[in-house]
Order: sequence, then C-alpha cells, then structure tokens
Amino acid sequence: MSSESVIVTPGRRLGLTQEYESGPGTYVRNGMIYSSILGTKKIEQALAETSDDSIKRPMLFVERQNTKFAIPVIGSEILGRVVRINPRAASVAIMMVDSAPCQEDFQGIVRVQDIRATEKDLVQMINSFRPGDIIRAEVISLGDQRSYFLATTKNEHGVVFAQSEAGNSMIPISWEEMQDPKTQTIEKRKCAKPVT
Amino acid sequence: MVVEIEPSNIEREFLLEALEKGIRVDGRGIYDYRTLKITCSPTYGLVEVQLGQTRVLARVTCEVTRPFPDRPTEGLVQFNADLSNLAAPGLDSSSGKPSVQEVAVSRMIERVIRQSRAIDTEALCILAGEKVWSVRLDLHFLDHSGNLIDAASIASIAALRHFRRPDVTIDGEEAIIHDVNERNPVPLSIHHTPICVTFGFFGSNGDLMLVDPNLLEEQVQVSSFTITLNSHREICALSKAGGVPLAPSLIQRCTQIALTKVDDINDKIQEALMA
Amino acid sequence: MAETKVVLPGDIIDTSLDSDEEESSVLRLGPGVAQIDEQVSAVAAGVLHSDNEKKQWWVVSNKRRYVPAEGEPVVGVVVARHGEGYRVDIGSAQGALLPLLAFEGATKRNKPNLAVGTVVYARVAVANSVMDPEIECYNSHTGKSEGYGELAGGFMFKCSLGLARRLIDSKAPVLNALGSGIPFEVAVGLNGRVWINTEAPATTVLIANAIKNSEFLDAKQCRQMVKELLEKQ
Amino acid sequence: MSRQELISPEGLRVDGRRANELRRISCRASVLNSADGSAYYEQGNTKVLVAVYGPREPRNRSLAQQDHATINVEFNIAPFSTSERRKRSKGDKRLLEISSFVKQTFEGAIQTAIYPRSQIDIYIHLLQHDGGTLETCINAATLALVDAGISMMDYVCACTAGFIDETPILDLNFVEESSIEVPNLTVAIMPRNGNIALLQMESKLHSSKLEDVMELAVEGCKHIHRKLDQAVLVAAKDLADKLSN
Amino acid sequence: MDVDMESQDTRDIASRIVTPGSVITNDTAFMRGHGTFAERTTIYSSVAGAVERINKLVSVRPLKQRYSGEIGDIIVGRITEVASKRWRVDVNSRQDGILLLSSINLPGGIQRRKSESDELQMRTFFAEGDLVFAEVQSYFADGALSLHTRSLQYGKLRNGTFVTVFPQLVPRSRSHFHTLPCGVDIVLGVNGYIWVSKHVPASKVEENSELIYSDKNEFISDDERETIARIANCIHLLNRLYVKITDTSIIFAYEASLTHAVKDLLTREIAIDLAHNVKTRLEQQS
Amino acid sequence: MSANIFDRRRVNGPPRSVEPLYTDEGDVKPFTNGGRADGRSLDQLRPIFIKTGPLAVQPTFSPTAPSGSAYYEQGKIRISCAVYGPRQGRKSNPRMGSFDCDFQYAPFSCSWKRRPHIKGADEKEIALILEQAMAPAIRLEAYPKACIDAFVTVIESDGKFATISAAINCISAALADAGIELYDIVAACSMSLNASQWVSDCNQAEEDVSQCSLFVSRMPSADEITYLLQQGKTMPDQTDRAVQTCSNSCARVYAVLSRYLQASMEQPAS
Amino acid sequence: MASLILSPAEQDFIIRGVEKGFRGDGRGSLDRREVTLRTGMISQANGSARCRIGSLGVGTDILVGVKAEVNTWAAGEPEECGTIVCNVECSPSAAQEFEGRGADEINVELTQLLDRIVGGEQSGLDLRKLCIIPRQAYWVLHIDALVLDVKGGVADALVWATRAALLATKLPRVVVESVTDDSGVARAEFDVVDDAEDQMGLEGARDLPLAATFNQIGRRYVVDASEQEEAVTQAKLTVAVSPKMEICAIQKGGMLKGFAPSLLSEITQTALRIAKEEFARFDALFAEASKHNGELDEEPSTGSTFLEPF
Repeated sequence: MSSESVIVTPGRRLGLTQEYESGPGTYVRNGMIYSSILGTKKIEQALAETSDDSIKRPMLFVERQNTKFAIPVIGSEILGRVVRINPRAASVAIMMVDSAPCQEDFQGIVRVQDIRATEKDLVQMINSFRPGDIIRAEVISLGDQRSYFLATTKNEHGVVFAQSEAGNSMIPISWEEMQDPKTQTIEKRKCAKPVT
Repeated sequence: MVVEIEPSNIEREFLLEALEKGIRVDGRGIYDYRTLKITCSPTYGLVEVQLGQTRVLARVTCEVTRPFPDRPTEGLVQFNADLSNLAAPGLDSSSGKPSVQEVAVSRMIERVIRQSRAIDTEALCILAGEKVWSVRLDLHFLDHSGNLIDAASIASIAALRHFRRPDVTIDGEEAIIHDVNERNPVPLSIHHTPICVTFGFFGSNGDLMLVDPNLLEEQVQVSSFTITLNSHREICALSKAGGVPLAPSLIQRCTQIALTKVDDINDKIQEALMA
Repeated sequence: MAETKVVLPGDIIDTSLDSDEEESSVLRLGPGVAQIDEQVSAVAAGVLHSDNEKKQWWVVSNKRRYVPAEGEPVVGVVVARHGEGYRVDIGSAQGALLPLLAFEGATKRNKPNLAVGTVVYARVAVANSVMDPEIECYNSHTGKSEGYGELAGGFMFKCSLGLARRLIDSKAPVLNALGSGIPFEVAVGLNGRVWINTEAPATTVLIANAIKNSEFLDAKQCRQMVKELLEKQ
Repeated sequence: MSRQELISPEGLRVDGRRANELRRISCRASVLNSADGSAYYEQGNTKVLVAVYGPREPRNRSLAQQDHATINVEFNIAPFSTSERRKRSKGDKRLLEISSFVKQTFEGAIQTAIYPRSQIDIYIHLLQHDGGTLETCINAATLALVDAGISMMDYVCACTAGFIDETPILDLNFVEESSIEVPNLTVAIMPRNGNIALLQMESKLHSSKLEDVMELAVEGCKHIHRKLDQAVLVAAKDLADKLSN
Repeated sequence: MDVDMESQDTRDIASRIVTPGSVITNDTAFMRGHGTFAERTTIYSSVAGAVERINKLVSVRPLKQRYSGEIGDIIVGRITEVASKRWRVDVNSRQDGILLLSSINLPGGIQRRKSESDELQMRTFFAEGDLVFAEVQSYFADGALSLHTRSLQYGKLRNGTFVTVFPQLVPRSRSHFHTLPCGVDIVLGVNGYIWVSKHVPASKVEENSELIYSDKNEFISDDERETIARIANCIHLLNRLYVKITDTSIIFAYEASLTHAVKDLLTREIAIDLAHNVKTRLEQQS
Repeated sequence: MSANIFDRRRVNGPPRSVEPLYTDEGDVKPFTNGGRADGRSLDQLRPIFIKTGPLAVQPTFSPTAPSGSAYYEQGKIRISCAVYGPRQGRKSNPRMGSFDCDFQYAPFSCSWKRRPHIKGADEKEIALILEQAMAPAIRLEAYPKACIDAFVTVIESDGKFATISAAINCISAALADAGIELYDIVAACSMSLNASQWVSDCNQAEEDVSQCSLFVSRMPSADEITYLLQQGKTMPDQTDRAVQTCSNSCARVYAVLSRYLQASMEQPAS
Repeated sequence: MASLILSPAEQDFIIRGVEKGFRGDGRGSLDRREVTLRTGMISQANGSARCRIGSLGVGTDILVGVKAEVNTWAAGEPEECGTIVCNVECSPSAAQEFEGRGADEINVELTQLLDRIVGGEQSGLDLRKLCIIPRQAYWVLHIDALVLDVKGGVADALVWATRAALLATKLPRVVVESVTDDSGVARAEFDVVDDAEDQMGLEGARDLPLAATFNQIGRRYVVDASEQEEAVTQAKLTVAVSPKMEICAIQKGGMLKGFAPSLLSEITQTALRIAKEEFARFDALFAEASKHNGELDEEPSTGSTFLEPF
C-alpha cells in the first residue's frame, strides 16, 4: 500500500492499533491512533527482513516539513557553547539538539568525570574546555533541577570549534591539542574526532 | 550578589582583647568620636558630613504643594534615605525592597526629625488648605565605615538649619513667591536640634561600652543603642533593637555620656554654619 | 634609577635603549605594559619602572582591587567550607579555592580543619582568566610550608595594594624602623592585607597605625614618624 | 488632641483606666494546627495572631547560616484591623521596621546556636489595631515560640509607657499613642534578670523623666510575664497529664 | 516568680513542669542536658516542659517540638530533592535528612557496588515525593541526619496511607514496625510520620528484590481499605487528643472504634470518648 | 507617612486632574423586540477569521522569533497570540513539562470601565483560566523539564466572555502552528442569558444587559469539556441547556479552525 | 497545597480508593468534613466570621472581615446601588511558599472566585439598598478574607466564611434629609448614626449562596477534597448554589484534565441535591455561633486540647 499524504490536525483519528504502529506525531487513546501535531499523515511499511518471526505492522506517523524546535532527551546528541568552567564541571548552553535548533538555549553541564572515557582522574577541566568553545556532546541524564548532564566520552564528541587566547580559531592537531595557525601557540582541548 | 565579608576571627578576638584593656583598634579613646568634619556648600541646604571614613551627604529642597485635607495648615516634610552599594559592597539596593539597614536608618531619622517635631510644620503653611511648603530631605550615603545613624542625624540637622526657602508674601487669596535674588530667602523655623549618639556594646553580656563604633566594631558588637537628645536635654528618641539584652543601669549611664557628646556636636554644627 | 615617570593608559613607551644591538634583544614587559601592534604602550596608570640590563618594563600602580597572579603571597579569610576545599576571600573578584590537602604534610587521614573566619597566609597557585583562583598553604614543589598556613592571634588590617608591595620589600623603611624599636611578627599579603602580632595590644595598634600612616611618606619621614610614635608610648 | 482630654481631672484615662493600669490581657496557645507553635493574644482591643514554624529546612538554602538558625519574621496588618480600612503593601517601611524589630529582639532571646543551618519563621497577623502594635507582637510571638518548644534564654515581654501631665502612664492605647505630645516608649525585657532586650521611644521626653517612665514600663512587662507564664504553665501541665501513662 | 521559689530545693527536681527562664537547680553537682542552659552555677530551663533526670544529668522534655533525631531512630521520611549521589529527605526535623546513594540496597539483592549508571538513574530508586522507611545512621558535620535503608524491611513504602502526628507521642521502642491483628502493617516513625498499609509478608520482598523500589500497589480489597482507613483515623484522633501512640494504644483504639462507622471516628464527641476509653485501658494495663 | 507615599520612580502628577470626556456612541439597544442589534440569529456566531504565523520572521528559524503564532478575529474581537517553546522552564519537572500563559488587554482594547481595585487582576485571572483551559489538550509528558509559553494580546475586545473564548481558539491555532504535540484542538464559545433566552457569542453591549454569561471550551475528539465558567444566576436546567448549545457551537468553531489549519499546510504561508 | 507531592503509591491508593467509594478518612464521596464556625471576633469590623473545615481541628481555616465604608459617587459608577469589593490574602502560615509575593497568584484566583460568587447581584444581596443617595453617596462593602491554613477545599471554606460574615454584618443606620441651601436649591444630605444599638443587617443576606467544589479523581468525583486528594485531582468544579436552588456561579479549575459533558451535568445535579443539607448545616452552625459572639473566655485557655475552636 502506497503512503498517501493527507494533511491532518491534532486530534484527528488516523487508524487502529491493531493495524498500525503509532509513530512520531501521533498518540494512542483506547486502541485508536490520533494525530498529535499539524502535518501530513505518512505510513511507513515495515521492512520485511527486519521483522523476524513476529509480523510487524506498518508505522503511522505525522510529519511536519519545517521541523520546529527540539528539546534534549537522554541519548540525543547536542551542540553547545561552553559558558563557564570550574575544576569540577563546565556549564554549557545547548543550542542544537540533533539537527534541530532549540528555541532558547538549554542549560547543560559536563562533569569532569564525563569528559573522557579513560583516565578520568587525570582529566583537568582547564585542559579540556575553555569558555567560548563549541562542543558536541551526548545527553546522559536529565540531571538536576537546572541542567542536563552531558558527556563527551565518545571520540566524535568534544570541542569542535575553539579560539586561541589571541582570538584566532584553532585547528585540532591531536585528540587533546589544538593549534592557533597564526601564532602557532598550542592549547589543550578535548577535541572531537571530525565526523565524515 | 555581593555579600558582606564577616570580619575574621583574629580581628574579633584582637578587638575584644584590646577593648578589655581599654584600647580601640583605631587608637581612639573609649568615649571619643572619630574626627567630625561638616562642610556646608554655597548652595543652601547641601551639607556633607564626614565622620572618620563615613561620609553622608544631606540635601534639603522644597516645593509648593497642596496640604493633606486633614492637616490643612501644616506643611509636609519628606525623607528619603538612599543607601546603595555605592557606600559599601554588601549593601545591595538592586533588589526591590529596601535593605534592613536602609529601613532602620531612614525610619530612625524620620522619627528623630518628625516625631520629635524638630521642624515647625505650621510655619510652612502658605495658604491654609491650599498651598504649603513641602520640604524634602535626601540623604546620600557616600561611604559606609560604621555608625551611619549619627552621621546621618548630624547631616540632616545641619542641612535643615543651613537651608533657606524662598520668601513669600500673601495678599488676600494670592501668594507671591519671591525669587531668591529678589528677596533674601528665609531659614526654616526649627524648634530644636536632635542629635543621635550611638553606643556599641561588647562582651558576652554587653558590659564593655564604647561610643561611635566604626565598621569593624559594628560588625563585632553584641548590641547597640542609639539615644537622641537635643540641646534642651530632652530625649527625642531611643532605639535599642536586638543584640544581647542590656542592664537598665547602662541605659542611664549612656544618657549621661550622650548629654555631653550632644553639646559639643551642636557646637561643631554651629561653627560649621557660621563658616 | 631615573626620576619617576608617570604614565597613563595609552601612553607610548619609548623602549629604545641607549645600548645599540636592539633588534636582537627581546623586551620583557611586566604588569601594566603591553605590546599593541608594533608599539609598546602602558595599559595602566602608574609609575613606569624599567631595568635596562634585563630590558624590562613595568608599571607600578596603586590599585584597590586585587588581581591574583601566580606565586604571590596573600592573606585571606576562610568564608566557607565545601567538599573539595575551603572558599577563601582574598579580596579578588572571585573567592579563591584552598584545597583541603594544600597544607604541609596534609593527608586524607589528617588534614588541618579550619573554622570559617580563620585567617590564612597562602600563595596563589592557580590564577587564570577562566577559573576561580586557587591558593595553597605550602610550596607544592618542596611540600614545605615555608611560613604559609593559618595565622593565629595578632591582628589583620587592610591597606592599599601599592603599600603592600612596598612593605614586602625586605628594606621597607617603616618595618625596619619599627623593628629596630619593638619586636613584632608581620605577614604581608600582596592583596593589601597585613597581619601583625606583638605581645601587647597597645603596640599592635601602634604598629598598625604606623604602617597605615607610612602610605605617603618617604623613608626619612617614616623613621621620623615611627620615632615620635615610639616616644609617645 | 490636647492633654486635658487624655487624662480626666479624676486621673482617669480615655478608656477609664488609671495611669498605671494595663489593659485586659487574654491569650491562648496552639490556635493553629499546622504551625509548630502558634498563639492568639489580646491586649485591650489590640489582637494579634502568631504562627511559628521551625526550626526547619531553610526555604532558600543559600541563606542558611553555618553556625546558627536564621530567624525570619513576616508581619502583616489585616485590612480590616484599623478603624478605616487600609490595605498596606508588603514593601511598607513601617511593616518592615516592626518585623525587623521583632526579628532582632528574638535573635537575642532564642538559642539559635543549637539549631544550625535551619530557619525559624515567625508569621504575625495584626487582626485588630488599638495601639501598642510592637508590644503585642512581641508578647504574642514569645508565647508562640514557647508553644513551638523552641529553646529560649527567657521570655521576652514588652510593654509601652508614656508621660502625660507630669505622670507616667502605662500601656498606651491608640488615642494616646497617636497624640504627638505623648512620648511613646516601648520596652521589652527578659524578666529573669530584668535586662532590656528592646527599647524604642518617640517624641520628646525630658532626660530626667526617663527613669520613672522606664520603671513603669518594666513593671508592666513583669506583670505581662506573669500572665504569659501562667498561660504556659497551665498548657504544659495539661499536656503533661495527657502524656503521663 | 512562684515557680522559681518552689524550684529552689533540688530534692524533687524530676517530673516538675518548668517554663523558659525558670531555675531548675543551683546545685552544681548536676549536669545540664537538652532544654536547659547554665548561667554561672545555676541551671535554667530553656523550654516549657517536664524536668527529667538521669542520675546527675538534668534535661527538660518539651511537650511539643519538632523531631530531633538520635542515632538508631527508625523514621519515615519523604524525598524532597534528588541531588548528586544523595537524596534530601524531609524528616520533620530542623533540617532535611540525607540518604546517600551508597547507603541504600541496590536492586540485584546482594550488596552490589554502585556504578556510574546508578548515579544517573537515581530517580528509579527514589524520586521526589516518595516515602522512605529508614534508620538514622549518623550525624553529618553540620548536624544533618544521615539515613540508611540497608535492610530488607526498610525502603520504599507502598500499599497504604500516610499520617503525621506529634513526634513526642511516638516513644522510642524496640520495634517500630508492627503487623496488627486486623491485618494491617504500621510503621511508627519516631519523627511523627506514620505509615499505615495492607499487610504484605516480608518473604514476598525477599523473593523478589526488584519490589524494593516498585511504585505499584498490591491489590487492596474493600475490607482492607476500610481497616486501613479505620486505623488511620484512630491514629489521627489519638494524636489530636494527645495520647501516646504505640501498637497497643492503636489496637485499643481500633477495638473500641469498631462500634462506630469509620467516618464518624473523627467527630469530636466520639473521638474524645474513644481517647478516654484508650487511656483508661492503658492505665489498667500498667 | 509621606516617606512611604513618596514614589521613587515616577514624577508624581498634579494633585488634581480632570477625567477625559468619552464620546459615547449613542447607546444601541442590544435586543430590540427579540432580534439582535447586528441582525444575527440568537445562536449565530460572529464571522471568524484566522491566520497563523503572522509573527514568524523569514527564514522561519530565529532564536527570538516565536515557534508559533496566530491572529484571530471574531466580529470586532481582535486577538494575537505568540507561542514560545519548548524551552528551558523556570520550574523544571522531570516528569512533565509546564504550560504558562500571559494575557493582556492592549490599553485601548476594552470599552468597559475597569473596576479600579482589581486593576490587572482580571488579566491575571484570565491568564490562569486560559492555562487551565488549554493545558488538558497539550501532551506535556512529551516535554519533560521544558516549558511552553503562550503570550496573548487583545487588540480589541467585544464582550468579556466572548473575548476569553476567542483567546482560547487563538491559542489553539498558535499551538498547532508551533507544532506542539496536542491531544486535540480546543474550541471555545460563549453565551449570555437574556430574558430567559440564551444568546450565543454576545458582544459587549449584549453581555452588559444579560443577567448571566458563561463560556465552554471543548476538545471534540475526546468529547471533553476543558473549561466551564458561569457568572450570574440561572436555573439549573438553563445551565445544562447552555452547556449543550455551547458544545454544539464549539463543534462549529472547531470545524472552522481545522479547515483553516489544513489549508495553511497545503500552501505554506508565503 | 501545590507544594505537596505524593508518591506514586499514595496517589494510586487514593485514586483507587475514591473509585471504590472509600476515601482516606472513610468518608463517602459526598461527605463534608467537620465544619466549625465563629462570628463577631473582630469588633472593629461591621461583620466578621471564622470558618474551619476539617476534622478534630485540622483543616482549612479562614477569617473574614467585612467593613462598610461610605463612598462619594463618581461619574461612571453605578448610579443607584452600592458595591462589594472582595480581597483574599493567603497567609504564609498556610504554606511557606506564600511568603513575600509568593501568594499573589492564588490570591488573585481566590479573590476573583469570591468576587464572582458574592461580588454582584447574583449574590442575592440587594445592592440597591446599599445606595444612600443616588449619584451622590453609597456604601462599599469590603470583604477581606485571610486564609490562615490550607488543608483542601479553600474555595468552599471561603464562601462559607463569607456568608457567615455577611449574615453577621450590621450597617449603621443612615438618616437622609433634604436641605435647601441659601441659593434655594434642595440637596439631599445624610449622616451616619453612630449608635451600636441602632444598626440593621444586610438586605437579602439570607439568599447568599454556598459553594461546593467537586474534585475529579480517577473516574469519580468527591466533595470537600482533603489536601492529599487535591494533590491527585485532575480537574475540579466549584458550583455556588443559592437557597432558592439557583446556580450563582460555576468555575472549573485544575490543569490536568477536562470533564466529560455527562459528568458535568451529573455534578450540577448533585450540587443542587446536596445544597439542601448544606444550607441546613450552615444555618445550625451559624445560629450556634451567633449565640456566644466569639468572645474569649477570661481564663487564658491553652494548647492542651486542640479541639478548642479557636
């Protein structure tokens, strides 16, 4: 069955749970799948091979072409700016969640033990981040009252953009060093492995 | 934001140890005031008082307004004390409600001047029920190194006595307010000149007493007491709130000491105004 | 040294030396002096000092607010205790951190326990623009206390940073003059706090006042002033 | 308001009291159920209700004191309390002043050192106003604090006194205290040693008279102390009986 | 004051009612305990209450006060905040108690070491609002109580309802967890927090340690609900009438109450009547 | 005394002032012999106009731009609403997000005299009403720790209850435009009781003369009434009847809303 | 109140209980807790009352004072009737978060609710009787409520207390005579008779409504919810009913859910059904209260027995 496109408003009945999985942009109320956002109704056929023995139902979801603002959830990858640091943690203003921008910055912190996977006790905050750095990180917990907890333990996580004392943007030369092309000064950072 | 730094333990201990021996950290005698400097500016009603490091600027202005219906023949006296972190960090004026000190000081001055009716408000009446003078006293604290109240009271009285308001003549229902250079402005009529004298008390039950505590002493003192007297030896206000309770006898003793202090402060004000 | 030259921020400083081989030499710029483009100019108001041999330039200015610099001795007051260390007020913009173990011979088991309000003599260990300063009560290299640590008894008072710098100099006239007259202990923090201790409060007060007064006096006047004070006593 | 009207030739005051007579006092503890301690206190026509909470976790932990309890006083005047209705804003300086007086007074009386890092809240409601606000607030608060079982060096008892026609008078009512001729002296004492915890005075009084007026006020305080102590004792005895067995 | 006069003789110090500031004794032989303070040689009371005396130690027990903890107390608390590696717990005391992540039993039964992941998912053990049955382990430097739940009977509370009473009414005793004959479990926290719940055999939890942190209630039948409500009301009325609250007094109240409908227990007359009834029975007993 | 009447911020105005003269448009009798002044039938609503995204700047993303917005007209009523979020909330709740609403009348918007003593209070309360009417429709559990804010400005109001219900419809549209997850669109409608006759969607003049006004907001798909407010006296059966009729009118409003929203998607707003 | 967070287990226990008709304290879903009423404790007010809803002295506790003042008529104000002004303040003694400005929001909510119920004609009070001289002077009734303690069902207690206070309110008599001033124009003048004996009650106070709040919990609803029950309430509906069995106001509250229409009408029906006994109960209590007019007995009584009314 081809996925026809119908525009639906929130609260519109889309189908039954016996027939469909409910996907993003939908919710289920007593056995019925409803749309939860304004958008186009899509149906995605379950891929044959993935469904081993249990027969998989096609997924019903509602899609919005101009994706709106996102919020961080556990596991999502974020892009943020380091606001201030102290020996124990760096506070980060989360600007992007996955590919979607945030309406306003969310507060996050990277605790010193979450900066890298190995030799945690040797990590020095000052040698990992500086205020103003742009970092890529992963949300590991909803954290405390204020901030989300972030981690840069993965290789592809860490500083993606930083400026030197002199104010020139630096280029990573190792996974823990960056260099100012002009002044040749080398500063320590926990760099992110460039994603190709 | 900025929090006041409590004095260190050794400062406390030393201060007390010295005081036991009758010595004050700034070398003063127990019942000595710090050097009092009163400077009157050429503009009427603008006086700066300097009590050691503490500096207070008092400004008196006046305008014509309509009296309160229930008091048609009385002029108004308004007070406004401005205690910002200009004077000292720790005092934060940014938050909406006034700080404790600000309330304390401004209410104290208000009590001293208004409740004791130092100013003759009837004399401020121009046309009963229609026009009266509204005198306004602004206090600006420039530097806080202890004993704001005494400095403020001295500044207020000096400023009020130094102030001149434009002269007025009435014919019938008409009031003519004369320009200052057309007719000499006239001073306010002041009944009496109340002056605050503040005492600091130290030791577990406050038996060590001293006059005019400075900032460090204020922070260390266990109790304080302000007595306000005028030249007629009348008490115009008493204020002792908080701190360890004091023996009644102390109060009497303070009164005696204050009487002498008030006299020479009044003299100082006098000569400052003469100058 | 030549007559004192007062510079204001922005003043271009003539770094041309009487010595000729200039380009080879490297200039050393101290506090209050910076290289802007090709020129050297003052960034703080104060008295310009220079040392031609070492090719050094620096400006001595009398600030009120202390800006911590690594290695400087300071006198601080413990304002709070956290899990990782003490928060110490050293008069800088941010309170400094004093790690629990930054004392001579301190171990996890036995470490000094400082009450809030205690006065400590310490040296600045970490000072950078992005983090709160850190101080330590021992020399982390030697592990020896070198006179740092808690200051018990005595009296502490504040003075201008300029005066503090002059006092730290071993041949500070006031201290010498006083020292010749009366025995006393003194610890000077470059953050403008001086701690002194004598056997009698009276003398302590006297010394404190003497030091405060010496702010604007030259060596000769100092001795005079001290002399009078001592006589009064 | 002139003196004649304040004291009749027979030496009686506007409300028929003698010069050295207190107004009728009645009080009652534990009037609110969710407060740790509470008290309702009447002195003449002035009526106050006080609720005490704590010592409890500070509302805002950053304000917690390392070595002693913080005392927080909120004073509120019910709009219907005064003869002509008036609604006061929370920022009113007089309210703030009264609450800071009460706060300071009890900081001296409560053994705050044994409750570190905690907070004691004193919420005061003036339900009816007929003079002597500060004195009634302090007396009521004392009762409420005792009811909350908070350790104190002693009761704090307050009383006002004035001076009319060369005679000191006790416990001013609204009419008396609002006449500006009458000096208005409020004293709070610790009855055990008679030390003065709070002393406030407004308008003029000759220094030679101070002693007499204060003595009278202190007498008033002592009397109030007996009242409060009696109330507390009855309450305590009663609870004790209940608990016995 | 009269109180002081009579108090001068130190013979019958104990079980006297004193008020703040009144003299307890001038006898220097005595040591000052809670609720008192000394000035020179004299010991004064700082609260209103009954004087107690354990040989030379005199103290005054206030008749109404917030809970002040002692090590070993069995208490019920409510989680107020999930902080890093610790929970803050409201224990009706002068400051929140602390429950360290390290002092709870982690699921997986055997005392397993806590791991990074535990720190990140602390809410799965206790979240804000949860009620916890715990024991006071020690004091922190700042005087806060440190709690622990390292025993199978401790942990999260389910299947019932929560009652608060005056801490003074709950005497410290051997056991604070009782299974009443009427098939209801009660936890009498000495901090005045009481948990009344359907009886669940302890074995059930032992079998399945996951249950320690479950939020699911067992099935509760109507009768059980009624009994729970009845017990809760009994405790409430005992509290309001200031009768000591022990398993015995509760059982007495329960038995006496059976003649009334549950909802009527809280009407004044019946309440007074029941309370009186309980007291007399308690007196007979002793 | 004067110390605390003195105002630090403002220059105090003259002690006496004269109130401006209002030109009262000759008082139109709202109900002349049964009919309505504007010729509507008793259960007829005023024409509705909606537009979403008027406040969105192009390109659609900008940190300051609201995530969704709507402009709503119903007769003379004109309301605009901007929705911000999901964004970091002040009171963060790890279980679910929060929805806050701010409501204000533009100074020139209301024809009635505001009772001075509750100045602003009515605005605060309406904000609360809007929150309580909308929150049941928002899937807050989908936004842990975050908060969603709606800012409503009444440019012109005509009938208090009508305005509130219009505001609800406006917020619904704005939320949908913001792509916030909703259970359903909330539609609201007001009524007033006049001479024991219920009249739908009354304007100010009509509300003023009626002894009772009421409004209902409803989520059709779940057939749930998210808010009900009645001011004034009725006989019980009257209330029931009113709720009935209102629900029906809500259905009509709902139809208009969803038809517009669908259309707005078909040709994305240029 | 809002501050109270329950554990999931507690919530489940309450919800299931309610659905089965068992409430925490054994009440049926329509039972109200013990109500205590006192009047006339504020002698300086024209009328005052204190109402506590809760068993054995634990409960929501509200003090209401009514003050009547003469206002001079100004253009734009209603010409021949007086006005009623409501104002509710929550004391921090009810909940710590009410400190400072903390209570502002709930104050507004309650003030508006009270205003909606007793603020106008719908209250049954005859506002025209509050007019002294048309277009010249009228009475303003200031109703000031002070919420001292909150243990669920504030709205109900508020209305109960207000009704009692208004019933107890006495207005001084006003004599109006017309005087002709020298220019020969007749003007009406009035003066207020200052005599405690010569006072009269409010017209139509007997018609004042009572309110009942219905809290939807699970699939059922309860009257007079306790603090814990309010913590799990999804939605609530406050219905004010007059003795004449008219509905004076309805207001929905609660963030989480709405009502099914069927439930809604059921609730309004119930409200009317229970109104009868509510009024009966109120009148009994009020009569009782007006007997001993709130004067404290001489002997300072004590915290010993918490049952003592106040």
